[in-house]
Amino acid sequence: MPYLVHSPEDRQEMLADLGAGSIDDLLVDVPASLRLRRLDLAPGLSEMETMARVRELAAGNRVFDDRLTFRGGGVYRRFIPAAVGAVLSKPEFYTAYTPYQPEASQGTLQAIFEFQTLIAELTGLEIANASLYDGATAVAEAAMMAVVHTGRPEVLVAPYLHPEYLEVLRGYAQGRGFAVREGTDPTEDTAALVFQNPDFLGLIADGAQLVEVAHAAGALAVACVDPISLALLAAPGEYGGDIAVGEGQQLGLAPSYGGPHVGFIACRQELVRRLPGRLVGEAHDGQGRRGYVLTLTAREQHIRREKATSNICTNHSLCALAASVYMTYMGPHGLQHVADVSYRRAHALAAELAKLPEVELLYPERPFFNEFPVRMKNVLHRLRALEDKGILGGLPVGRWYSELADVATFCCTELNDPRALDQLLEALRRPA
Amino acid sequence: MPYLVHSPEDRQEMLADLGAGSIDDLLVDVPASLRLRRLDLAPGLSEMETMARVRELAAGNRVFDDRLTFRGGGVYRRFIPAAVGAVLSKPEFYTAYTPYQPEASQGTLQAIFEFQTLIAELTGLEIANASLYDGATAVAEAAMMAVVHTGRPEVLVAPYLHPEYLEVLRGYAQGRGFAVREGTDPTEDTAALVFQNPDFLGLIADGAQLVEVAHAAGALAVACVDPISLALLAAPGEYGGDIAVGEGQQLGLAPSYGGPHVGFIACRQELVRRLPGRLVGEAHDGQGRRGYVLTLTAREQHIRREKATSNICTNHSLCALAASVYMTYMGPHGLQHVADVSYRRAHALAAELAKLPEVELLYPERPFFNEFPVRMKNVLHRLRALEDKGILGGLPVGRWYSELADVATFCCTELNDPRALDQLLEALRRPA
Amino acid sequence: MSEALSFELSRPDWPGPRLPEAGVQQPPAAESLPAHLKRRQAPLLPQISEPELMRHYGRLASLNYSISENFYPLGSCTMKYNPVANEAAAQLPGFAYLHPYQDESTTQGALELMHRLEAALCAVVGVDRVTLQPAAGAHGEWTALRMIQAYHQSRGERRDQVLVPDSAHGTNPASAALCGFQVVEVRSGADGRISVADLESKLNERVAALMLTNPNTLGLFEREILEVAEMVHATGAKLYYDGANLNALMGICRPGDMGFDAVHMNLHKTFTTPHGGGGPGAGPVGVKKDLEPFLPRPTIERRNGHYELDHERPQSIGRVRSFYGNFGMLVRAYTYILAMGGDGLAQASEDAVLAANYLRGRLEGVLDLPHEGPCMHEFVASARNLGEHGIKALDVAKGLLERGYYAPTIYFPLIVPEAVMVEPTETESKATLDAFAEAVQEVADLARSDPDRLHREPVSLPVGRLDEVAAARRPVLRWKPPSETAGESP
Amino acid sequence: MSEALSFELSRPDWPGPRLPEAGVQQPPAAESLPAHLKRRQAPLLPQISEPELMRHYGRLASLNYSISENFYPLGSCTMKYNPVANEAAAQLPGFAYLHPYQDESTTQGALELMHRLEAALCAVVGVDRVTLQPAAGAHGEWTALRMIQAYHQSRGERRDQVLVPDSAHGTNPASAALCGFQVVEVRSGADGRISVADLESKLNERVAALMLTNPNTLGLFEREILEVAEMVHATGAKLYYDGANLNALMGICRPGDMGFDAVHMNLHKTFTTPHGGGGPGAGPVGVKKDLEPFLPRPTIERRNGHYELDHERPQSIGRVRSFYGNFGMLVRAYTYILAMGGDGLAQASEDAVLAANYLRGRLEGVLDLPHEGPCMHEFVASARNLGEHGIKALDVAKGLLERGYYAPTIYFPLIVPEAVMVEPTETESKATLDAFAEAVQEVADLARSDPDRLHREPVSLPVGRLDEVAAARRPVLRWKPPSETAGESP
Ligand SMILES: Cc1ncc(COP(=O)(O)O)c(C=O)c1O
Ligand SMILES: Cc1ncc(COP(=O)(O)O)c(C=O)c1O
Repeated sequence: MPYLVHSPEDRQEMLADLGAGSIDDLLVDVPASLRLRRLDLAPGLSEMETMARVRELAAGNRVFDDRLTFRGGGVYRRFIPAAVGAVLSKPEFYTAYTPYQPEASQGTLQAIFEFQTLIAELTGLEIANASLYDGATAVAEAAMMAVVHTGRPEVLVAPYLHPEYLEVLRGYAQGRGFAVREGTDPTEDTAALVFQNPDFLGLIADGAQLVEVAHAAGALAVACVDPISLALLAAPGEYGGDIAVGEGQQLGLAPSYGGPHVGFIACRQELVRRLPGRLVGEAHDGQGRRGYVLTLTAREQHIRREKATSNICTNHSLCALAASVYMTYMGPHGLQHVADVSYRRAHALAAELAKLPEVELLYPERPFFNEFPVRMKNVLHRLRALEDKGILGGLPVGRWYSELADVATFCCTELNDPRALDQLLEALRRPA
Repeated sequence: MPYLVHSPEDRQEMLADLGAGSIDDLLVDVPASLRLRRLDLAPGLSEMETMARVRELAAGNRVFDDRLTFRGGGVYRRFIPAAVGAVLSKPEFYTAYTPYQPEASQGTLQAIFEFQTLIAELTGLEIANASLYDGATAVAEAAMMAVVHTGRPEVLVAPYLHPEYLEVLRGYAQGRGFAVREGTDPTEDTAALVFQNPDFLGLIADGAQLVEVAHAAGALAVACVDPISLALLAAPGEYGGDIAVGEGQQLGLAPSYGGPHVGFIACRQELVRRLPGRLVGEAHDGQGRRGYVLTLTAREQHIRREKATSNICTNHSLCALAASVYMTYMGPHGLQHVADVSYRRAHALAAELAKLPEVELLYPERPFFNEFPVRMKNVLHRLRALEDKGILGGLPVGRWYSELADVATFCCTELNDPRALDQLLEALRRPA
Repeated sequence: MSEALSFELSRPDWPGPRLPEAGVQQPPAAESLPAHLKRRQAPLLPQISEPELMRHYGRLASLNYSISENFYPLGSCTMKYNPVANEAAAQLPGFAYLHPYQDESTTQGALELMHRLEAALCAVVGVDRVTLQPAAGAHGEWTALRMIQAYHQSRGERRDQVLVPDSAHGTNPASAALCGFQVVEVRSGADGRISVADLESKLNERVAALMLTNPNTLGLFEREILEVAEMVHATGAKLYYDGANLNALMGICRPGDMGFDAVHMNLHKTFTTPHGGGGPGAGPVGVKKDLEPFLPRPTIERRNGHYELDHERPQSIGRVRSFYGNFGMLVRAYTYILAMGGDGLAQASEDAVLAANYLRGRLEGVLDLPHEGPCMHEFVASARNLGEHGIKALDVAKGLLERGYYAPTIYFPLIVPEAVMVEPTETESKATLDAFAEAVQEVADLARSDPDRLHREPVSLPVGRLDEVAAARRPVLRWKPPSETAGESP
Repeated sequence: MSEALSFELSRPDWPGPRLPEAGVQQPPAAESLPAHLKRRQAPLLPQISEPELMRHYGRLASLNYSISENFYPLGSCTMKYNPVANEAAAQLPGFAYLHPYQDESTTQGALELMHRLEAALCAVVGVDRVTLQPAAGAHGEWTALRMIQAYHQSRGERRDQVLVPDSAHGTNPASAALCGFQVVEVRSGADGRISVADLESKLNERVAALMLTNPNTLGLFEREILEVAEMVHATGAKLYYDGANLNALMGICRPGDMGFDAVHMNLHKTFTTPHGGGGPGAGPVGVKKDLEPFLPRPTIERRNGHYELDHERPQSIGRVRSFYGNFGMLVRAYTYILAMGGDGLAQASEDAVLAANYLRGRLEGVLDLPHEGPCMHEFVASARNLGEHGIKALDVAKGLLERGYYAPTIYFPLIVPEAVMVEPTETESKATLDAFAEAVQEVADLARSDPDRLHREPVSLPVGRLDEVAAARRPVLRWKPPSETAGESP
C-alpha cells in the first residue's frame, strides 16, 4: 500500500517480538463494541489514478489569466519569483517540525529570526513574531493583546476593516468576552482602535490622526496593513501605532483559493511579553557560536496553559519563509518598485474607468494605493460579461455593504500590464 | 542585472585592488580590432517578463492527453512517479559537476553505482557504465567497441533498427572508418551484428538465434533493447549477448521533444576495459569506510586522450538518476506489472484494430511487446483526423520506409486505459 | 558550519532585481501621494543578489534535521512521510491560482474536493458534519468550544467551566481560556488514564465540556471512555476530542462512536500534510447533529448536482478565519486519502500501533516505562532511571541528535517526570526502529560510563547546546544594523 | 555519515507499488509469450517503499557538495549559478510533454524557441548557422570535425591530420581520433600561448584543422590568434574553436571574428544549464557559410512565418543523435539569454574576468603563478611551491574540501606541474572570493606547519581519502547479492 513500509514479514517479526499473535493483541484496551469492521471509504488508488482524479478536480476550476485579474479584496495575484518555490520545495524546510530542538533546527530558526526582522522593518515597529494563521486571526490576536494590556472591555473598529476580519474578530470577542463597536470615537472603555490601511475599499487612512485619537483616549492603536503598500505608505511605527498586523499573501504566496497564507503581527518593545505565538531569539553555545532558539516561551500554551497569551501552537512558518524569500529577493528597491508600478497602474485605470459611461469613482477625492471602489450600473451583469471575455473584473462589495450594492473594487499589480488595462477598458466599452 | 552579484562598488574595489582603472586594463591581450562595441541581442527582461515570453512559446505547442497518446517510435508517454521529480529537483544533485572529488561527491557517485547495478541486472550482463547521451549514440559506441575488440572492418545491422539510430551509426562509421551493412549474414569481416529488440516496428526478435549467428561468425552480438520490455522479455545476458545498449527515456523521463534522455550500455566482464565513458567503483578510506570513486579512468579521454575508448566526457548523469529512482520505485514487481499492462493493452488494441474496415495488422503472426505496425488506407489523413479529436494516433513510418507508405505503428502503455482505447477505436470507426 | 544573516550579506549599493516598468503616464507615488501619508524611511530589507539568496537558503536548509533525512520520533506530532505526490497536487495551477472570491460556478472543482474531503473525514471519525476552516489543531479546539458555547447558550444555559485532564496538551486549557471558560483540571489515575472518580467530583451543571485525547498523551487508550461519555452527557455537558492522536485509530474505532460530540483533526499529522517547520497545518472539526447549526459559515453544500457555499446559517458562530480554510493543505490531505483508501488508512493505523509497541519493547530496560503496555501509536518513557548519573531527559534528547536522530518530545506530558515521548509512526522501517533503539541504548550506556561527555553533546551539529536562559533574559529578537546594536552590547 | 545501497535496504517480500490494472481481456504476457522469448529470471531490482526511497535519496543528496551550497571553483567547468527560473521553464507541460514525432504544425512554439536560440548563439560567437543537436561539448567537437572532414572531402581533399595544442582538453584529441584523424600535438610557448613557430612547422596540406581554445586552458588569451588563423587558412585547413571557455568573451569579442570556422558551445557552462552531477548538457556547434551545407539534419528553417524541420540537405553529415538535441537544456539556455540580454551577457563575462583576476591577485605568493597576468575568466596556479613539504596539488584540493569548498581542477592542463586551475565565475560574491583566498592561505600554512595533518584531510566529510589505486586494481563496479560476492572477497 502506498506510503507504508512494512512487508508482511516485517509485521510478523515485530508481532512475534512482542509475543503477539495479531494486531488485536495490541488493541485489547479498545472496547469490542467500538471496533470497526471496516473503514467505509473507497479502496485506495495507484498514484497514477490518484493524480488523474485530482487533475480532473483541478480542471473543474477556472483560473483567470494573471494579467487579466483585477480582483483583490485581500487576496492578490502578484509576480512570484521562482526562487520562492525553489526554497519552499526544499524538504529540509517543509518536512521539519516546529524547531523544538535548536541544534538540529538552525535553518528554520534563523529563517524565522530573519522573518521577524523583515516584518519589524516593514512595519517600523520593534518586534514581530514568527507568524500567525492569517490576517483575520492576526487582527483578533492584536485586539486581545490590547484588551489584556489595557484591561478595558471594548475594541473599536474603524470603517471598512475587511468584513471577514471583522466577523472573525466578533467571534473571538464573544468567546473571550469583550465588546466590538464600529466607529472612530474611543472612550475610556476602549482597549484599542483597530483600523485597516489601506482599508477594504483600497482607500488610504490617515494613520497618524487615528493613532492620535486612540492615544488621546488611552487606547492602543492597531493598524491592519498591506505589506506591499508599506514600501510607499507611512509605516505604523512611523505614525506611532502600537501594534501592526496584516495578511502576508502578497509576499510570494499563491491565492490558493484563500489559503494557506500568513498572518503577521508586530508591536512596540513594551508589548513584547503580550505577543501571541512563537518568538525566536539569538543565543550562543558553549564555544560562543551564535545560534537561534525559541524564546520567551513563558507566554505560550505549552508552558502557561490557560494563562497563555494565545492558544496558537502550529503557526504558518513555511508561508513566513515564502514571505522572507520574497522580501529578500525584492529588497527595498524592488519592493518599492512593485508598489509604485501597482500604484501608478491603478491610478491610470481609475482615470480611464471614470471616463466610461455609467461608471464613476466612488471617492474621486480620496487617496488610494492600488485598489479603489467604482460605482457602475448593473455591476454584476457587467462583471459576468467580463468573465466571458476571460477577465476577472473588480470585486462586487454589495454582498457586505447594502449601501454599496452597485460598487466594485478594482485593483492593479505589476502583472496587469498596460495592454491588459486596455483589454479591460475595451471589454467594458463594448459589452457583447 | 539578473544572476549577477557584484554591486558597482564591489567592482570598483576589485579593480582598485588590481590597480586597474577599468575592465579594459584586464583585456589588454585582446586585439583592439576584435573588441565588440556591443553584443547585438535584445536587452534583458525581468524574470516576470521572461517567464511570460517563455510561457507564450510553450503555449505555441499542442500537448496531447497522455491517455490519448498512442505514438511511440522510441519515445513513450509513461506514468512518472512524483518521486522522480522530487529527487531530480534536489540542487545537491542537479547543481553538482561530474564527481571528480569523491569525498565531496558521494551522493552522485553512489547513485551512479546503483544505476550501473540496475542496468546490469536489467540487461542480465555483468557491467554497465554511468550513462551515455542517448540510444542512438549508445549503438554507435557499442559498434566501435566491437570494431576495436575484433579488429574487423564492418558492422552488420539487422532490419528495423531505429532509422535515426542507424543514421547516427553511419555517421560514426564514416568518421571512424568502418563499414555499416544491413542484413543478418555476418562474415569474417563482421565485428558485430547489431539488432534492436523489440525492433522499430515493435516486433520481438529471436535474440538467441541472432546471437548464435553472430558468434558463429566470430562477431559480437549487440542488442539494442527497450528497458521496460526486459521485465518480460529474455535479457541479452540470458541469450548470450555481448553488449546491450538502449534508450532509457521510458524510465522516468518526460518526452521533452526528444531530449534530454539517456543512453545506457552494458557488457560482459571481459569487455569492461573497452567501455566508453564513466565507471564508478567501490573504494575504501583509511578507516575502512566504504565509498565510491570514478575508476578505470585509463579508458578515458582525460587520461588517454587520442587513445581513449571514446571522447565522451559530460554524460547524462541526472537522467540516469531519474532512471534509478524510477526502477527503484517500481522494483521487479512494479516494472513487470507496467510491462504486462502495456503488453496486454497493446494486444487488445491490435485485436480491435484488425476488425476495422481498411485496417490490417502488418504481421498478424509475429509476436510484439507494446507496439505494432498497422496498415491502413490514407493513414496520414486518418491520423490527422484523430488529432482533431485530441488523439495522437500511431506513428506513420512511410517517411523512413517507402515499402511501408501506408503503415503506422501504435503503442500502448499503462496510461492508455481501456476507455482511451475505446475512444481511439470509436474515432477511427466514425471519421468526421 | 554556520551561515550569516541575509542582512549581514547586504550591500547598500545593490540595485535590486530587474522588474517591469509601469508603462503608464501616471506620476510615481513619490510625487503624487500626500506627504503626510508617505513613508519617511525605507525599510532595511537585505540587498542581495539571487545567487546569494539561493546559496543562503540552500545552506540554511542544510542545517535542519527533517523527515526527508532523519527519523523524527517527535511524540504527539506524527512525523510521518509526506508524500511528494501531495505537493504536486497542491501546486496544480487549477488549485494554486484560484481566487477565493471567484464566482462559485468557476470553482466547482475546489468545492467538490472540499465536499468530498468533508465526507471522508466524517467517515473516519464518525461524525455528521465537518468544517474545514480551522488553520490548525488549536484553532480547531477553539472553534469546537465556540460551537459548544453557542449550543449551551441556545438552550439558555450558562456553563462556564471546561474540564481538562492534567495530561492534556497545553493548547487545550489555552483554547478553553481563550473562549472565556474557567479551566478545571481532572487528575489522571495511576494507570495513566483519566481518574473517573476525580472526573465525577468535578462534573456539574457549570461544566460545558470535557476535552479528551484518546489515546491520551501517554499513548494509552482510555478504556473507560464509554462510561466517561455517559457521565459527561448525563450532566448535559459535551465531550470534545483532541484529534492529535487520531493516527492510532483510523479504521480501528471512531471518536464519534465513543460518544464524542466534537472532534478536531490535525491534517498535518494524521493526513500527511507537511509541517513546514511549524505550519501551515489544517485543523478541521467534526460535530454531531446537535452541534451542526453552530458550524462556522460558509458550509459547502451539494444542491442538485452543483456545489455551493452556504452563508445563510443563522445560528452559525460565524467564520473563524478568512475564506474557507487552508485549501492547499486540504488538497494534500484529500490526495493522500484517495491514494490510501479505507483499507490503506486502516493498515496505516495498525502499523503505527505495531511500530510503537515494537519500539517500546526494544526500549524496555533502557529507559523507564512508567505505564503498562500495550500502548497505541506512541508511548511515554522516562529518563528518571538515569537521574542518579545526573542525566535528564534533555541529555537523552541531545545525545540522540548527536547520533543523527531528531529527539522525541521531552517533558510532556507534565505528569511524567523526565518524560521522553516517542512516536515512530507507520512510515519508518523496522531497520530504522532497530537502529534507533540501539542509539538510545548507546546514549544510556554513555550516561553511565561518561555522563560529562553526554552533557557536552551534541558536538557535531552546526551548534552545540545553546544557552536558552541567557537568550530569554536579554532577548535579541531581531537583527539590528551594527550602529544601533553597538550601544546595547554588554 | 554514510548511506546503505538501495539494494541493501531491499526486502524480498516487498510487494511493490500500487499500479493500475490492465482492465482488458487479453492474457498476461507470462501466458501468451512464446517461452523462448520470455525472461527466465527477474532482475534483482531493489524492493523498497516510497518513504524509504525518498529518505535514501534525501541522504545521498546531503553527501554532495554543489553550487547551491558551496563555492565550486572547478577550472574549465564554469560552475556558475543555475537560475531556478530556467528549471520552471523547462518543466512547463507545453515543453516537457511534447512528442518529437508530432506534426510540426503542433510544435511551432518549440521550433520557434530553437530558431531564436540559434540566432542568439550566432550573435554571441559570430557565425552564420548553428546546429543544436550535439548533447555535450565533446559531441560538439566530433560533430564539427565531421563537418570539416566532409568539407575537405567535398573538395576532393583527403586531409588526415588534426593539430591539437599540448594544453588542450582530452576530449579534443579524443574527438579527432574518433573521427579518424591522426592527432598532431602543437607545443605551447613559455608565455603559455601556442608556439607559432611549432605550429608553422606542423602545418601542411595533410592538416584538416587546428583545434584551439581561446582563452586557452591556462586562462590566457591567444594574443596572436589573428596570425594563427591566417596561417591555418593559408594552408586550406579549418580553425576549430573549443567553446568551453566562452564565458570569458561574451560581448567582448567573438570567435567568428577571430577567424574560427567552427565553434562549439557548452550550454551547461556559459549558458547556465545545470551540470546534473555529470550532464545532461548541450553542445551546439556554430559554423561559417562554407561549412553550412554539411550541418547535421534536420535544420530549423523559418519559411513564410512558419517554422519547419528541413531534412532535405544532400551534403549533410546526417544527424548526430536522435531527434533534435537536448531540448530541455535548450529551453533553459534560451530562458537565460532572454533574462540577461546582450547587456547582461557582456557584463557577465566582464565580471567573470574581473573575479578571476581579483582572486588570482589574492593568491599571489600563496601558490605559484607560473604565467603572467592578466588572465581571462580563470587562471592556473601551481602547488609546486609546496613540494618541498611533500604537499601536492591533490593535498591542496583535499584541504579545500575540508574547509567547505569544492576543489579547483587539478593536474590539468598537463603542461603545468601540480596544476591548480581556478574558475570563480561571475556569480560568486567578493566576500566568497575573499573567504576562499583565506582558505587557500590556511591550507598553504598548514602545508608548512603540519603537512601530515594536511595529508590526512579531509576528516569531516562523509568519507576520508579513498584508495583509488586499490579500487582500480580490483574493480567492484556493481552491487552483487551477498551469496555471489561471498566467493570473491579476498
Ligand atoms: C495533543 C495535542 N493537542 C493539540 C495540539 C495542537 O495542534 P496544532 O499544533 O496543530 O495547533 C498538538 C500539537 O502538537 C498536540 O500534540
Ligand atoms: C576545455 C574543455 N573542452 C571540452 C570539454 C568537454 O565538454 P563536455 O564535458 O561538455 O563534453 C570540456 C569539459 O570539461 C572542457 O573543459
